[in-house]
Amino acid sequence: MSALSNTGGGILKGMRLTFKHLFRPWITVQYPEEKLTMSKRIRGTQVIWVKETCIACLACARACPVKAINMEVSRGEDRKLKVDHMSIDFGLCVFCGLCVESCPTKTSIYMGYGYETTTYRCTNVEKAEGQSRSECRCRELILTGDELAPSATRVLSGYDRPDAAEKLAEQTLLINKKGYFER
Amino acid sequence: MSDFWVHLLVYLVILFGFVIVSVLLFIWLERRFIGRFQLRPGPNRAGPFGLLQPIADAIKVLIKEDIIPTESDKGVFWLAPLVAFVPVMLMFAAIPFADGAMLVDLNIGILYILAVSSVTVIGIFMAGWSSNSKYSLLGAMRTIAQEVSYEIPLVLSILGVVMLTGSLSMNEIVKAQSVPFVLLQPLGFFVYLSAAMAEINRTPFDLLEAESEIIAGFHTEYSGMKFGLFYLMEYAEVLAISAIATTLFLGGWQGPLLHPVIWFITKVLIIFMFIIWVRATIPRLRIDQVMAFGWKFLLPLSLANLVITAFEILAAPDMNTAVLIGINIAVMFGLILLFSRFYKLGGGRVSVK
Amino acid sequence: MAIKTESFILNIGPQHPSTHGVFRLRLILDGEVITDLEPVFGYLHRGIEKLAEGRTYLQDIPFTDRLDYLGSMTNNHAYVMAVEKLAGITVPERAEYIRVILDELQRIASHLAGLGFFLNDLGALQTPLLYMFREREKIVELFDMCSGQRLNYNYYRFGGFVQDLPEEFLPALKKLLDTLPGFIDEYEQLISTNEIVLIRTKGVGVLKRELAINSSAAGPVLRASGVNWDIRRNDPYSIYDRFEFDIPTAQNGDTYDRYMVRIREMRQSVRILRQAVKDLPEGEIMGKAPKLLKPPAGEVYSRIEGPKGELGFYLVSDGTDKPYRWRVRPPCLLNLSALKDMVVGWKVADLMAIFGSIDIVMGEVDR
Amino acid sequence: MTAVLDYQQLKADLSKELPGIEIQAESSFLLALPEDIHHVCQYLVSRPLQMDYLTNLTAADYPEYIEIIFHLNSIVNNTAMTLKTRLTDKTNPKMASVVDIWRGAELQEREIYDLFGVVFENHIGLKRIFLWEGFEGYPLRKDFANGH
Repeated sequence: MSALSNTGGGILKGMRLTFKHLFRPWITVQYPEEKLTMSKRIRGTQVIWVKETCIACLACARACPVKAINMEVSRGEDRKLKVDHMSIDFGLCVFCGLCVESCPTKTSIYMGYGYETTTYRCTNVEKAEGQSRSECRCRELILTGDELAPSATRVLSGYDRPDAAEKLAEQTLLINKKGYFER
Repeated sequence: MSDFWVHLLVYLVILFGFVIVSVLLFIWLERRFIGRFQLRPGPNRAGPFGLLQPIADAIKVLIKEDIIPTESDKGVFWLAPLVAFVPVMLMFAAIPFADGAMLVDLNIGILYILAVSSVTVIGIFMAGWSSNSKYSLLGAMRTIAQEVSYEIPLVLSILGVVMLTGSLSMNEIVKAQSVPFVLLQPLGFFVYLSAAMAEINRTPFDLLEAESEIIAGFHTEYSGMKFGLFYLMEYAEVLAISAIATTLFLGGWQGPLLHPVIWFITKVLIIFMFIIWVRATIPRLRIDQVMAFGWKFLLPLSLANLVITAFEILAAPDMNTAVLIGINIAVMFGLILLFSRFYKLGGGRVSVK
Repeated sequence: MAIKTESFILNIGPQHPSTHGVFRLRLILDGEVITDLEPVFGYLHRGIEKLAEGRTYLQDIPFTDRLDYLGSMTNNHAYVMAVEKLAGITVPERAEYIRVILDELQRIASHLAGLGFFLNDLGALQTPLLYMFREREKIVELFDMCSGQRLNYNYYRFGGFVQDLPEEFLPALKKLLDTLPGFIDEYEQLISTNEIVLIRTKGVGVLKRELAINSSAAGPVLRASGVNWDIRRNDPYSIYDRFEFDIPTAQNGDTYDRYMVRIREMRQSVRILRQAVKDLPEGEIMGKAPKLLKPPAGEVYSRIEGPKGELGFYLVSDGTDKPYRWRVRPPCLLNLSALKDMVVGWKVADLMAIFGSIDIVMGEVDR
Repeated sequence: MTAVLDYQQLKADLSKELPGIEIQAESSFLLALPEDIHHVCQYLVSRPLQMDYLTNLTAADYPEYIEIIFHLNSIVNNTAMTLKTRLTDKTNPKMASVVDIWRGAELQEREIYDLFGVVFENHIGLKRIFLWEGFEGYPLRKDFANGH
């Protein structure tokens, strides 16, 4: 091949390589039919709030860098703090996971395992006086109270929660894909 | 109705059907194969194996809004896709699908095809000029420079075949190929394929629509069915070039056992696959390198090919075919190696005050 | 008779397939030859430096992810290191090793993406890009495994990490390290000797050694011009002084050299990774760091060798929990300083090759 | 390891080389007057110091002054130093540009002009870099009002 350098030898080498790739299995995933198991620590597009264990300490609201968490607490008759209102604006949320890490109980707020939260359009727009279009909030993306609770579609992710991670399936890795490593 | 009109009507329908169907098939094949080269499956949603994808695309293109830029030269803008598309269709008139199975067996067949195919450039230039966009203009400028210069090696490489056959009729050329001319004219085939790929703007000569540089070149401003016509034209051109290469060099419809039409289509597909393969592998050249490759490399090679062919015909008309094939292939490799050592690309940086 | 010609202005971008984001180049062309050029920035300016001043040190980590979004791990590292220096936090041994592992993986991933886009700009369809993204995908999956996301990792913390590596991480990494050099060989087969790549890149867009230093170029761009300058070697941070590796340099400073330096750098990264995986100790992952960090008043400039070059953070603390001044030294922006000298006189097609070989990410250029 | 220069030594050298300039040596940086900065930089970039690599050029807004910070490196000697200057006139801050010494200063000076409003004299094309022409105010100054 060296005699052919600068004469098309390099091109031929490259063409041989692409020809070899013709017989390798493809690496892309046919998404809606075929789904990968995500990482156990996935920071999906959900944040799950467990009302029962929450001690209303506001640590998550304070940790949030974009102030997406809106939590109002008051002191009840038994001198205990209770949550009056809890809402998270997923139009603002950057899914950084700082709220999950800051939680002192380690059982009250979780990242979600799900990542399919697309909606087609935003029908309810919350617009205050004098706000521009880009500043207004989409109400469908603001989840309040019980909407934040875990459910069948809102599975807890193992992000900073090792006990939740144990319940999740192994992540699929391209590197373990069968029939892929022979070169 | 006379036989002439029946013949004309039948073949017009067959031709149009053949071209449209195979262009759709080609689009599917190309996307599918490029996908496989790139480790992905390619279009696989519409219909079995994604076979209906080009039809879905065609419907989408048809019902799209037709945008005409306000500052454009509207008449020319309108006319350009037609001027580019019609000559490509005309080219198929003289291509034999089987023995004599063609619209007209012109006795100047190959000359006619070359003449008609050159008109496409005007359509492309009209599109680039009338769009009133700088990207389109750059693309059109590149096209003119490229297509005009590659016409010469293209014609010269075909001349070798014509000399061997002694006829310009496409059907006669096929009949004369007891041995496919690719073996007798390997150099001619190489020059023809290179020049033809430049003529139809396939990688690595796809400068006029270099996506990473000038967006889409001459059809940046086109949309809807006008864009569809350009798209169709490109693939029809590929089909035409593959068909001509098959006819001139690969023995056309000739072949044992199977029906001639099947042989013809198989050979066309082989050439097309090769073009896809090249497209999947290599990057594109720069405009001055394309010009240098045409003028400094392909042109001398095609001239050399002409001289060698003439010499073989005159000096050794009765030589054993097998020996001749050996000599020709050796000469091809020798010349390519020699020329690639000699020619300099030059160009590069231009000093700007 | 002289032909009367006129030069014209061509706007490349802000929306263009090969400006790698929203970047605008105002070209003055004489035919196809570029006679003048003016880069226009700011289409992706989000004011991250101002935003960061209004948040606590910890809350700024997600913002660093969004600078060079193809190199979030190294961004995290640079920022976290600056704050650790400012507050005097020590990092445990194991965490330092993991930082080196993640940094080098990120370097490979970033180079793969950069080279893929560069070849795409040269016009090689998407074939090399997809081959390179295949390997990048494997690395990104590793990052996903330990940090939970694929692009904005937000994994480093002051003093260590959020969580320890999952147990599946190391076997997968070892498997990757076994095969990665083979795949790099394949890229070289496809590209390094390809005649068309050679004539498109050799001698194109030369950045001379003096100009490279003078214009504060960094990383592979600087090293391709023949300057042996790598923060990992010249000003070792973390535990880079413990590993054996070479600093690849090239002499011509042209587009091909910048490509070649990146390829060789990937091989060196594999070398570092092998050593780091072998020596990785057990132990703590998080050093002692207060929950609400209040560094003493003062200032710090700390830098690392990111995939694109020297990535520095200049922080000023006034003793509160929020930084007083938060500044990134953006290698991508400074690599563009000499763009005009590299490009003028070349053709539009070369502009894309040169621009692609600088490998910029707009998130960091505009911030 | 990059060696940081001894600022006291540097101060002594500088006052010998460039008599009549006022210079202060702190523990971690060298402080010069804005009028002298061009001369000082010219000395630093020449032999024997050869601070040929301008790593980082930035500014910080303090209540009394705007501070311009130069982080310099010498590629040849592998040394580093920090040079600072303070612009006390906050309504109309200006100083000499160092683009003729380091080309790398071009974009960073434009950035400082854009975000702090410091005018660099003799700069080759001083205009806003990230924000649009006609933007009011200088965002990275502490008195700039913003939503957060």
